[in-house]
Amino acid sequence: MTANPYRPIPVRIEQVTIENEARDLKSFELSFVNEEHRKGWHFVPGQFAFLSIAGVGEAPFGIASAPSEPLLRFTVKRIGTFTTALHELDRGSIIGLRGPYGNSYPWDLMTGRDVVIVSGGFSFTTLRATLVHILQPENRPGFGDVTVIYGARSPGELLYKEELKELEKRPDLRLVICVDRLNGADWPKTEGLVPNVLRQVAPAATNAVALVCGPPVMIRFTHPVLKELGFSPDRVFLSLENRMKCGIGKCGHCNIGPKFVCKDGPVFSYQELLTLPQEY
Amino acid sequence: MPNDVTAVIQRRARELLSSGQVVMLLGYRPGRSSAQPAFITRPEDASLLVFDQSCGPNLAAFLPKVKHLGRIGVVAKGCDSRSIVLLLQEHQLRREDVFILGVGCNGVLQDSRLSDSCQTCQFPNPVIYDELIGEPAAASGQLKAAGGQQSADSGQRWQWFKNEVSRCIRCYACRQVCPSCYCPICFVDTTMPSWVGRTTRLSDNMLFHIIRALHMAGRCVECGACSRACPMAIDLMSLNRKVSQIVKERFGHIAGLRAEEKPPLTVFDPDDRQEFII
Amino acid sequence: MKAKGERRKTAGGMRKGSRRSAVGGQRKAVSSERSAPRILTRAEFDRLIDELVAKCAVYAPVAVEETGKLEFRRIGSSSEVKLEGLADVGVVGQLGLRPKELLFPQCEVLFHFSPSEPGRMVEPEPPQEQVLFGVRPCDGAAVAFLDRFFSGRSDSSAPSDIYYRARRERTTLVGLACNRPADTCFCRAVGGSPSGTTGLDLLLTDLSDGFLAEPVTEKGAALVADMPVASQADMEKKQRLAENAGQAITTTIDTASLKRRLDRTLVSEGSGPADAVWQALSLPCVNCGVCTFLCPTCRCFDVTDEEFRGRGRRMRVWDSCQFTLYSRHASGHNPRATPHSRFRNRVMDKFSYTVAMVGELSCVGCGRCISACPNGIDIRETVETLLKMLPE
Amino acid sequence: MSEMQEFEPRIVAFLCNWCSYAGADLAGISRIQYPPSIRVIRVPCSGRVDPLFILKALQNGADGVLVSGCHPGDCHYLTGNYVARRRFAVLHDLLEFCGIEPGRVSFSWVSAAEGERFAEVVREVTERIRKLGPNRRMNAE
Repeated sequence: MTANPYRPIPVRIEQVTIENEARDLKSFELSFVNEEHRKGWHFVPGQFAFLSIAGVGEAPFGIASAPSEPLLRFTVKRIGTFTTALHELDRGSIIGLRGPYGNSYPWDLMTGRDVVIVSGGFSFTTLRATLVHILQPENRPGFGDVTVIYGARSPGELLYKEELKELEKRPDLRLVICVDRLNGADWPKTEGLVPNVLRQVAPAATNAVALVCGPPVMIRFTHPVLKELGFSPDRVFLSLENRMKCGIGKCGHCNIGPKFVCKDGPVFSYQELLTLPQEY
Repeated sequence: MPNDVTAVIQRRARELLSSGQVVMLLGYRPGRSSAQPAFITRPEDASLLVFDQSCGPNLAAFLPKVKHLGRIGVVAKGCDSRSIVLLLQEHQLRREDVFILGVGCNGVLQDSRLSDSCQTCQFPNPVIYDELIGEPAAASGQLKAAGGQQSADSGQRWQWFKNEVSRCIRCYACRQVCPSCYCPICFVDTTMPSWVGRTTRLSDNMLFHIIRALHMAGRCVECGACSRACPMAIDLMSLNRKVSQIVKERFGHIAGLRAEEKPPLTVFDPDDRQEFII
Repeated sequence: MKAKGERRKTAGGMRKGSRRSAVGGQRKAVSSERSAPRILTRAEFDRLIDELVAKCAVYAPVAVEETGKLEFRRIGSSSEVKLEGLADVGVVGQLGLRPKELLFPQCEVLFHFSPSEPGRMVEPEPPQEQVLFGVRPCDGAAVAFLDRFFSGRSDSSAPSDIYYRARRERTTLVGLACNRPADTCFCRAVGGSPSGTTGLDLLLTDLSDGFLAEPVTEKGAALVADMPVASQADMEKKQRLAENAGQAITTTIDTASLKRRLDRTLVSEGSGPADAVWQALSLPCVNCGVCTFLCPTCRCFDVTDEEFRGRGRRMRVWDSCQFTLYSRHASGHNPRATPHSRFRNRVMDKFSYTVAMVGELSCVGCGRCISACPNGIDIRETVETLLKMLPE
Repeated sequence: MSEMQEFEPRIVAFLCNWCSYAGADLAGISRIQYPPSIRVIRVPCSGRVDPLFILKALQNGADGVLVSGCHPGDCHYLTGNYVARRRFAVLHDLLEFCGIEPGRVSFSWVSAAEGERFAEVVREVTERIRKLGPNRRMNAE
């Protein structure tokens, strides 16, 4: 009997962290209830998984933790039926997990190259996983310069604030955190929209790979800037998040032309997206 | 050989488009299987238009979607014109948005039989128009008691209702073709909360059909578009006729007759009958 | 006289090869010694059905009173089956139950659960054996498409759909060749045939004084193994019927050219002239779900949970790309917000996307979407216009 | 039969904030006895009650629904209950047409001063539904 791809495995919520001032973003750190599930779980930063609450439903989320971290982390915005129910759960609750699904960021291509991470809002999750993975002492030498531009609307809306403050001190990372409006806050230091900040920071495009994840409007204005900076379409990678129901290329919802975001994505090169309808 | 009405519609469409009085002429063109809505924007395409008994779709349903283009000329049968009145009553359309080419209607054929809704039609002629094309049609419709299903026994009515709605596959064709269903988000599509389950089990189907019928109260012109669109041949017309009858008997209102009237469920009379209240 | 699964027309980039199902190990192609066509009289046919009814679920076309149409219903005896003249009407299950629903039900339970026992999800009982009689060759071809779509892919990113497979492995499809195709039929234009055997286990042809039964798989051969072998005259009669039926379908579509033209529009969306073509074509479309729900190859589903008094189930329910809700994110952003982009998605799926995905067109030419469209949209006309308006 | 006698209906009651809810309150304060069958949902006005709420309650396991608001002319928002009355009238007649048992859904006007009347309405509605038995037609199961 083949395993049922629709069957979630049980995980326990070990830690819940409120991430923003609006209190609609929470991080859930999960552990596996069964040891064999933990052993069988392998993923690469950039992949996603479905969280599942029996009686409520399922929804896909990017994995925000790196493979080296002991707990699986998902950062979830309260926006629909499922996320509202999830936000009501406390430590100790058992929920379901399906995955990991999708491709990942292009690790082969990134190896030996500079990495530029551009992210806005709460889509920073899989890019956090990517960053943590790159910064692992055993992994860091494999990459060139690492530049991260991460923006949110206001200081209170930035994810993983304490962690970011620590990362800012690292010499082997250029981390620019920006907000649309500082409103008198003393942190972060930069005010401005992500595409504009990217233009000012101007990371070198030669031998670099850019990873972009953010709301549709940020993506639209980031492309031209990357192009200006000299990034060719095959060096720009986007993580997309179309509506999806199954994660395994059957339910149809997440198609962009003949591609499914769940199995052919969620990461697409800009070059590939140019050959697909603009349905993301 | 185009019939007279078709010839006049073609000529007027050409004139209205050439003179710029309308930007689009919404009419019918023959399809391989049945007449299709036609969206004519060039005078030379006016010759595609036809009018005959296969012209079923209620074109008023398209008006809110194309009115942004400019003034629309529209071919309207009796029921279609009542839908236009309804849209005017509900401020979905302004009178100057449309130029109405009214046509008397002898009923729409479905599978070469007179469509169910047309068998009880009381308004075969347009109630509002800028021009009447052809001769008015004779009202031949017999007023059918709302639903031949009105058995005295609640259990039998239940069996009938259950049997009808249990066939529903929730394709929402009835909703999509209905000029009165213009809500940007239908109650079945809300997710917070999700009022109606996505399944086709009986209780979800019942919820959908009862609320759909209720939303038609005082708003259904009995054009029968929903009934003809239904791939499962659900007797939607009986439900529609019933709500129309309730509204007529209780509030003295007939849908889509006068643009200045208010929709009956948005107003009240202090003396409305309330025998059903404890 | 070996009955072969015919090859479907290939479009650009399409993989050639047998359409033998990738799902279900039981459906082995029939061996040559068992492939001889047989003859069934009506009495023998009735006996076969009654034998099967005693063993498993049997579905066959039945005239339904409320709708006045033929649909598949579970039958309890051969006397309920309407076979006389059946080969002369259009596709069965135009309304009502269609073969697709017996393999991919509109609502299907994935798991039962109880919220008091989080983490415990129980799969439903496996489906029972079923035999479908009177399946049209177009619907057989559609099942073969679904087999491929729902089967696992080699890259393992898309595992096999075990729910579909479970039903498919327990299903026998007995086809009935169309002697008189309806005027909405166009199977030949998309690589099928009114007497095609793709996806079927056994094909019957109504010879008016009996049925010719051609085994396609071992499963099908087993049903008629004890029937007399057909004569040369029977075979010739069948051949004539098949040729006449084939000639009745005159629509042709250059599917390879169509796919090339469609693929060119992918990049110019939003601004290019193709967008205007799609907008014009989609004007009469009201984005209801009739065409997709009736389509034998449309297979999209939503997953939904329900809970009632301490018992719950996770179900999958058909969904349609024509609905706004289909692609709308929880945030409200909708990648296919416009009606014409949804209309386009459906046509592209049929003639381009699934060719890229699994190597096959997903239009089998059954014509249900034509006869059921409330606004008379005819996919043949749509395709004709696209071939005319889009550059090669 | 004994099952029928023991059947204790679950009734969802949509009570308007200004009259019927206060009426229920008064019934409680006055220690007037009435069956413990109702589950109250307070709404700002009977005009807030969408027929969808009523049907959803029945689908989700209620055996009956009671909607109660201010007497005509007494609406806190002047005309909310008049408009609601039209809506309920259509719902009432349509449910009857569809064969949903008469009495599953009831409507009443109860003012803030009518504690005894509120208890009486609940008694009457409960009795009706007890006679009808459990709601099976509109039930999700």
